[in-house]
Amino acid sequence: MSGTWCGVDIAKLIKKNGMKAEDIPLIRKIIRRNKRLELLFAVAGFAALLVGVLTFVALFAQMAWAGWERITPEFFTNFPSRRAGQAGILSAWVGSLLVMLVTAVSAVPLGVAAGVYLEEYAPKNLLTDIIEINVTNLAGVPSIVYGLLALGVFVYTFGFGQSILSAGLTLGLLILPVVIVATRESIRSIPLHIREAAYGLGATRWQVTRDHIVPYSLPGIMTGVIIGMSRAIGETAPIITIGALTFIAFLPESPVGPEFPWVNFEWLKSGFTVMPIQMFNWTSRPEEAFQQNAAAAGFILVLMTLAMNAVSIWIRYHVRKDIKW
Amino acid sequence: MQETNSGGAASLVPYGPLSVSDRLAKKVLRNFKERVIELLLLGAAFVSVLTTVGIIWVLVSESVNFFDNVPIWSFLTDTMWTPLFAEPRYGILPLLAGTLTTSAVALVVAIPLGTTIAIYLSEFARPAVREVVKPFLELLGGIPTIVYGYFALMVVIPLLQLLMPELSGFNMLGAGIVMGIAIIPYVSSLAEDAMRAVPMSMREGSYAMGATRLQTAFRVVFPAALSGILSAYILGISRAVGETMIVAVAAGMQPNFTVNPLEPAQTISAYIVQVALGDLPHGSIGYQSIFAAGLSLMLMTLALNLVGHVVRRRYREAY
Amino acid sequence: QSMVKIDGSSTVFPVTEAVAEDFQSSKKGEVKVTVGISGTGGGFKKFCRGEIDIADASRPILKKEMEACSQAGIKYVELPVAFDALTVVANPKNAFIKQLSVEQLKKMWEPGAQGTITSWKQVDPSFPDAPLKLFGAGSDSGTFDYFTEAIVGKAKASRGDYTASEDDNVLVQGVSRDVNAIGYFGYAYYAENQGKLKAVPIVNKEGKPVQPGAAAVLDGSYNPLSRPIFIYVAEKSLEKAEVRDFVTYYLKNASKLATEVKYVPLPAKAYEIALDHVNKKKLGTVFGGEAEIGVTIEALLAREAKL
Amino acid sequence: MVSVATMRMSEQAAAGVALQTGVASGEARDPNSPDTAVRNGNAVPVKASVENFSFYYGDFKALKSISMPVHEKRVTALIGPSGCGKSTLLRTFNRMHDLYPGNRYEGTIRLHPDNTNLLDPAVDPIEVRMRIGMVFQKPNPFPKSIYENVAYGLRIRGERNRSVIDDRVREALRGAALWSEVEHRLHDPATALSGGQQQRLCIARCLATQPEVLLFDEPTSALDPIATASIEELIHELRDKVTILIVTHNMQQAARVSDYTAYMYLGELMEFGETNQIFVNPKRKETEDYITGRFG
Amino acid sequence: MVSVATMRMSEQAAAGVALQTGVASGEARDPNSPDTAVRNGNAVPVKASVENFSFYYGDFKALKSISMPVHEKRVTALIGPSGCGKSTLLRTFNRMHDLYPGNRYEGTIRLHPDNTNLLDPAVDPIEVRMRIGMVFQKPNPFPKSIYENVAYGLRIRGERNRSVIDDRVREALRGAALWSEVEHRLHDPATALSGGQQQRLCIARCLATQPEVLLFDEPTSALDPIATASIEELIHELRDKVTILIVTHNMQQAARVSDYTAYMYLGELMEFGETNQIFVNPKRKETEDYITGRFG
Ligand SMILES: Nc1ncnc2c1ncn2[C@@H]1O[C@H](COP(=O)(O)OP(=O)(O)OP(=O)(O)O)[C@@H](O)[C@H]1O
Ligand SMILES: Nc1ncnc2c1ncn2[C@@H]1O[C@H](COP(=O)(O)OP(=O)(O)OP(=O)(O)O)[C@@H](O)[C@H]1O
Ligand SMILES: [Mg+2]
Ligand SMILES: [Mg+2]
Ligand SMILES: O=P([O-])([O-])[O-]
Repeated sequence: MSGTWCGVDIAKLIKKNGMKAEDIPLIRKIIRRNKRLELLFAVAGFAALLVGVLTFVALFAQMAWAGWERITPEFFTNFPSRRAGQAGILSAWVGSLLVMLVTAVSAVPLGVAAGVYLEEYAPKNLLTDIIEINVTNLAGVPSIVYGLLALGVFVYTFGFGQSILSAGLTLGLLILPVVIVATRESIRSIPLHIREAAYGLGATRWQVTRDHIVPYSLPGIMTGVIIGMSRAIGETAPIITIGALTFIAFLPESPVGPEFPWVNFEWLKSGFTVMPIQMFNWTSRPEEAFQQNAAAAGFILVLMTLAMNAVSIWIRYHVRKDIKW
Repeated sequence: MQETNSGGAASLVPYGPLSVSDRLAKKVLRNFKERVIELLLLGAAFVSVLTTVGIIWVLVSESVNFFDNVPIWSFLTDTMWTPLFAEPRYGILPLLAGTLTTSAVALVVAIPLGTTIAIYLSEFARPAVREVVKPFLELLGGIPTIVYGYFALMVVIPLLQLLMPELSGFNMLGAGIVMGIAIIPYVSSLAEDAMRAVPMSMREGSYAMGATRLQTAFRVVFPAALSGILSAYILGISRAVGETMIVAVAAGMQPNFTVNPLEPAQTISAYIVQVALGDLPHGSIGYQSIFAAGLSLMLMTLALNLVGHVVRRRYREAY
Repeated sequence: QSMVKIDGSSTVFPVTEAVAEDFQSSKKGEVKVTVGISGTGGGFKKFCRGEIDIADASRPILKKEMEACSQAGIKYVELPVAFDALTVVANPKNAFIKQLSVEQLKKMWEPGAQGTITSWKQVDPSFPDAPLKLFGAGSDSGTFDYFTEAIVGKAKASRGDYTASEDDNVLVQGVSRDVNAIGYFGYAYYAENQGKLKAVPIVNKEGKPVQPGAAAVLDGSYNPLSRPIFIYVAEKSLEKAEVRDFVTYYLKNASKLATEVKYVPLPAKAYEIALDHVNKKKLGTVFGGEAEIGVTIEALLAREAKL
Repeated sequence: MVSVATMRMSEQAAAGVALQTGVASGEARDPNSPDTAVRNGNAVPVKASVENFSFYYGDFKALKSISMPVHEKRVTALIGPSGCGKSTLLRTFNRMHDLYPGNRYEGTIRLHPDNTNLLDPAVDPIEVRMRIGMVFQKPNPFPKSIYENVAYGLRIRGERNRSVIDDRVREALRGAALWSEVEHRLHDPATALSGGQQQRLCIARCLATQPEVLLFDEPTSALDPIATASIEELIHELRDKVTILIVTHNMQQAARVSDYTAYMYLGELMEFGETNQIFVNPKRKETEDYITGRFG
Repeated sequence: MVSVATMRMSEQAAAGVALQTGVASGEARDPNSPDTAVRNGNAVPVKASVENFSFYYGDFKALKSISMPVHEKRVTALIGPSGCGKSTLLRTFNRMHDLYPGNRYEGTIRLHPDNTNLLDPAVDPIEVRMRIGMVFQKPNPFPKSIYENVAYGLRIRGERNRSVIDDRVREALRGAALWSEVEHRLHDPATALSGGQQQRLCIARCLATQPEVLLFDEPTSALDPIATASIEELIHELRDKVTILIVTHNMQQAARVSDYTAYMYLGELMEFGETNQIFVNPKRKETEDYITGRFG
C-alpha cells in the first residue's frame, strides 16, 4: 500500500486508537515535509517579487543615470531644439498637462455618472447587461484601437484635426472603463445599511446618490481616476496614430483669457506634443546626445506617473480611512 | 384588494443588484427631476456603448473598402504582408504569428510570475510588506510602455545576446519578455484582489485542519478565487495582444511568418503604429489596411473578452 | 496669431526643424511654426488638401500628387534646400564587404529576393555563407521610394522581409548589433554614429567605389544614391507675411543649418536662384512628376535656372 | 455627574414639545377604520392596521396573511424565532422592500387617521417614509458630523433655514437623550461615537422629522448591556409621544418595553395581545413554549 | 423513507469504529497531569487543562486568567453574553489566533496524555491543529466537491492511496450522519448542499482525521431549527467518542447537549461545573441572572 509518505503510514497513524505520545514524532515528520515545500515556495515567491521590483529599479536607475545631467531648470523651460544641450520639454509637459485636462474633464463626469447609473439606478434588463458587458469589453480593447477610432472619428469625421481636443478625448475614452469600474467598486463598498438609513428618512434616489453615494465613494473614485490618468499620460501609440508626431516649439493659447468670460477655448484646437511623444522623437535622433534627453524625459515621465500613483495611494490609505461605517 | 409590485419578474437575489424597483420611480411630479437625472446618467452610461459602436463602425467601414480590393480569403491565407510595396501582398498571417508569438512569450513570463507574486502577497507576505510592495508593483504597470520598449532594446536584448550570440538585434523573445514584465502587475494585482476576496473563514477552515500556508493557498484559496484569477489572466492576455510600443521598438518590424521567438517579427499593433508614423494618406488602400489590421486585433480581443465572460460565469466564486 | 504649418519628409525634418527653431527665436516667439513628420507622401497629401503651408519632400513631387494639387487649385514653388547621401551601412566588424555595386544591392533588395536570398553567398559567391540581415526605411517614406527607385529600378519595389522602421535609430541599433547586417538610411544617421557603423562604398556609374561624404556628393561621384531634398511652398501661403519671412529665412540660413545637421548644403548660387523664384513666384516643378535618380547639383542648378 | 441628571429633566420637557406627532384626537376620522384595538376591550386608538397582509420575496412567501392593529402611542413588540418574518413585517411599514426588485405585497396596511393604504402603488413610498421612521439593528449613522446626521431629514425636506435646523437638531438630540453628551462636539464625525450613542443618534435622526410611527429592528442586539439599558429607557420615554413598533429576539426586552406583543412563527402571526397577557397567560401552546425557552 | 432509518443504524455502527479517539484508559499517564475533574468528585479523565490563561488582542485583554479542565469524551459548553470571550477561548485551542498579528497568549493549556503545552511557542501550531479540529459558526466548506472536502485533511497529511481515502471519507460522512444524503453525489460541489448539510460536512471534514478534540463555535447559529436539531443530535452521538468543546449563545442548547458548562463574563470565567448543577443550582448570582434571562 502506498499509504506511506515520508516514512509515515498515515492511514495507520490516523486509524490508530487515538493519539499517543509517541505518535507526535510522526506528525512532526509530516509537518516538516510540508514546511519544506512551503519554504521553497516562499523563496520562489520572494524571488518573483524581486524580479518585478528590480526591473522597476533597473529601469528607473538606467534612465536616471543616463539623463541626470540634463535635468536642470532650463530643461523644463526650454522648447525642443536641434541642439541637444538646449532642448527642453516645455511644450511637452504643458501639452501633457492640457491633454490630461481634457481627458479628465471628459472621462470623470461621464465615468462617474455611468458608474452611478449602473450601481444605483440600472434595472436588471437587457440594456443594462449590454452596457455592463460593454464596459468590461472596452477595458480590454488595445489602446492602438482607440487610436484608430480617434483617427477615423475625431480627426477626420468631426474634423478636430491633430489637436489637443482629439488627443484628450481619445485618452478620455481610453480611461472611461477604468473610471467606471473604480466608481462601481467604490460604490459597492458602501454598506447597504447606510443606503437604507437614507431611504428610510424619505430621501429620493437622487438625494441618496448626491448626499451619500457620491461623497462616500469619492476617495475610491479619485484613486481610480488618477490610476487611469497615470496610464493615459504615458500612452504613446494612440497619439502617434492620430498623427501628432510634430516639432512644436511654442505653447498653445492660454486657457485663461484676458477678458470676460476669462476662459478661452482656442487651445483645444492647437497642435501639441506630449511627454512620451517628445521622448520618442528624441530617441529617433541621430545624435547620441539626444539619447540623454530622451532618458531625462523618460525619467521625468516616470516621475510624473509615480507622483500620480503616490497621490492615489495616499488617498487610498489616508482619506479613505477617514470614512468608517 | 390585491396589489402586486410591478417589479414583478421574480428574481430571488436577496438584497440583489442595488437597484430601486420601478415602483419607487413611478411617482410623477416630484419625480420628474429624478427621471431627468436618471436619463442623464443613463446617457453617460451609454457613451461606453457608443464608443464600442464607434470603434466597430470605424474599423468595419474602412475595412469594407479594404476588402473590396483584397479578397478576404487571401487576407486570411496569404503568408506575406507587404501592403505598401509596389507589389502589395495582404496576408495577415505573418502579423498574426508575430502577435501570438510575442504574446505567448509575454504570458510565459507574466502568468507564472504574476501568479506567484499574487499568492505570495496574498498568503505569505506580512501585511506591512504587502502594503509597501503592492503599490510598487502597480507603479510597474504605470510606466509608459515606450520606456519599456527602449529598455528592451537597450538593456534586455543585449543581455540576451550575451547568452545567445546568434540572436538578432531585434527579436520577439526580448520584446516578449519585457512585455511580460510590463503586464505582471495586471495579472498579480487582479489575482491578488481575487484571492484577498476569499473570505477568511475559508482559510480558517483549512488552517484548522493543520494545513500549511502553501497547502491553504494552493488547495483552498486558489481554487476559490479561480474565476477572478482567470479574469486576471485574460486581461493580461488582451494587454499582451494589444501592446504596441514595446514590440514596435524591439521586435523588429519585420512581417515574418514565423513563430520562432528568436526571430524578428511584426505584430498587428506594431504595423498600425508603423504606418501611423508615416501618416498614410486618408483613403488609400494602405490607410485602409491599418483598419483591417485593427479589426483583426479587435476581433481577437473581443473573442478573449467573451472567453473571459464565459469563464467568469462558469467559475463564479461559490463561497 | 501667425502660424506656419509644415509637414512631410522625415529626411528633410532636421533641416526644417533647425530653421524653424532659429526663425521662431529670431521672431521672439511671435510666429508659431509646427513641423510634422508624415513622410514625403503624407506631407504632399496634406499639402494638396491645403492643410499646410509648406511640404518637406525628400523627392520631387510626383504626377499623381501634382494632379491632386491642381484639382484643389493649389499652386506651389519648389525649392531645393540641400543634398542628402543615402548611405548603405554595415556592421564595423564585418570584414568581407569592401564595396557593393548597384547590381549586388538589387539582388538583395528586389521583391523576388524575398524568402530566397537569405545568405550573403547568394549575393556574391565571394561572400561567406552568412545569414543576410536587412534593415531599411519604412515603406511610407521618401527614402524608401528613392532607394527602391535607384537600386531596384521601380519605386516601392522591395522585398518585405526586412526590418523596416521609420525610426532610423532603430536601424542604427540593428545594424550595429549584428555582424551580418546591412541597412540604408540618410547620411546624417551614419555621420552621428560612425563609431558603430561602417559606410559601404557604392560602385558608381563610372565603376568607381565611392564613400558617401560631402565632397563626393558635391562632385557628383556618389551616385546614384545622392539626392536633393526640397521644400514646397504653397502659392497662397506666400501671401502671408510670416510664411514669406520664414521661407526667406530658410533659404538664407539653409547652408549653415544643413551643415550643422550633417547634410550637404547646395552652392550659394542655388539658394540665390531659389530666393529669386520665391520673390517672383515661379510656380511648378522642374522634374515633371517623374521619379529621377542621380541628379547632380549642376544639373539641378541648370534646371532651376531655366524655370 | 449631577448636571447630567438635572439636564435630563429639561431635555425631556423639550422632547415633549418636539414630539407632538400624530393628529389631535378630535379630528375627523374615516368611520370605517377600526378605531380601537380588536382584541382588547380598552379604547386605545389604532394608528395602523395590518389587514390580510402577505409578502413575497420573489416566489418565497415570507409573510402569510397577517392581520393586526398597531395602537397609537403604544409600543408593540414583534417576537418570534429567527427567520419568522419579524424584520420583513417591520420593513414593510416604510416600504423598505421597494428598494429591491422581485418583492411583492398583498393585502393592506392602513395608516390612520387618514386611512391611507401604505401599500397602494399609487402611494409614494417616499411619502410613507417621511411619515414613518426606522431605526436599524446595527447603528448606521452617516459618515458625516453628528449635526449633519440629525439635520439630514430636514435637509431632504428642503429646510434651508439655519436657525430652524439648529433648533430641531437640538430638540431631536434631547429627545434621544444624547444632547448633553454631544452638545460640545456637534461637528465631530458621528462615527466617533460609541455604539450606544450611535444608536441614539440614529433615533435622534428619526425624531428630527417628527415621524408618526417609529420602527425599531432589534435596536439593541449590536450593543452592550449598558447601551442597551439606555436605549430601552429611551423607548420608555418615547412611548407616549409616538407610536412604536419594535422587533426583538430578546423576550425579556419585549416584556420590559412593550404594551402589546405579536408572536410570529414561520411567517404567520400566532398570537397578538397585550404584553402582560402574552407573557403571563398565552393563549396558544406554541407561544408559551417559545416564551419559556422550551424552543428556539 | 424506511431505508434511511435502517441506514442510520449501520452508519452509527460504522461511526463507532471510526471514532475510537482518545486513549485507552489503561495506558501510562504523566503522573503530574490532573487526571480527574477538579470540581467534581467523579473520576472523568481530563483531556486538556487551561491554567491561568490570559489572552490579548493587541493591548486589549480579552481573557483574564482562566483556569478550567476539559473532560475527556465529554461535551463542555461555553456560555456567556456576547463579547465575553467565548470564541476567543475556543479558538485558542487550535491556535487560530496565530493567524493574525498582534495577538498574545499568557499561561498554559495542557493537552493530555502527552502533557504538551499548546501555547508553547516551540510547539508548532500546525501540529496542534492536526490534533484538534474545529467547526465554525458559519459553515465553511471549501469550494470543492463533497468528497474532496472530507478528503482534505488526509490529503494535506500526504495520503495518496485512493482506497484508503475512499474508506475514510465514507466513515467520516457516516460519522457526521450525512452519508445517506450525499452517497450518490459525492462529486457534486459542496456549496450545493443546504446550510445544515454543509455544517455536517464540515464536521465530517474534521472527523476524517480523527482529532482528539473537536471545537464548535456556535455551530447552529446560522441554521434553521431542523438543521439545528440534526447537529445537536450529532453532537449527542459524538459525545462519547471524542472530547467536545462548544460555544453557544443559546442556553437551551447548552442545557441540551453539554455535560459541563463554563459561564464567562467580560473575559472572566465566572463559574464552571456540571451542566445540571450550573443550570439548576448556580453558585453565583450572576450566573443565575444570565441563565434565567434576567440579563443579556
Ligand atoms: N431578501 C430576501 N430574499 C429572500 N428571502 C428573504 C430575504 N430576506 C429574508 N428572507 C427570508 O424571509 C424569512 C423572514 O426573514 P426575516 O429577516 O424577516 O426574519 P426575522 O424574523 O427578522 O429573523 P431574525 O431574527 O433572524 O432577524 C426568512 O426565511 C428569510 O430567509
Ligand atoms: N480581532 C480582534 N481584535 C480585537 N478585539 C477583538 C477581536 N476579536 C474579538 N475582540 C474582542 O474580544 C472580546 C471577546 O470577543 P469574542 O469574539 O471572544 O466574544 P464572544 O463571547 O465569542 O462573543 P459572541 O457571542 O458575540 O461571539 C470582545 O470584546 C471583542 O470585541
Ligand atoms: Mg430580523
Ligand atoms: Mg463568538
Ligand atoms: O520621411 P522621408 O523623407 O523618408 O519621406
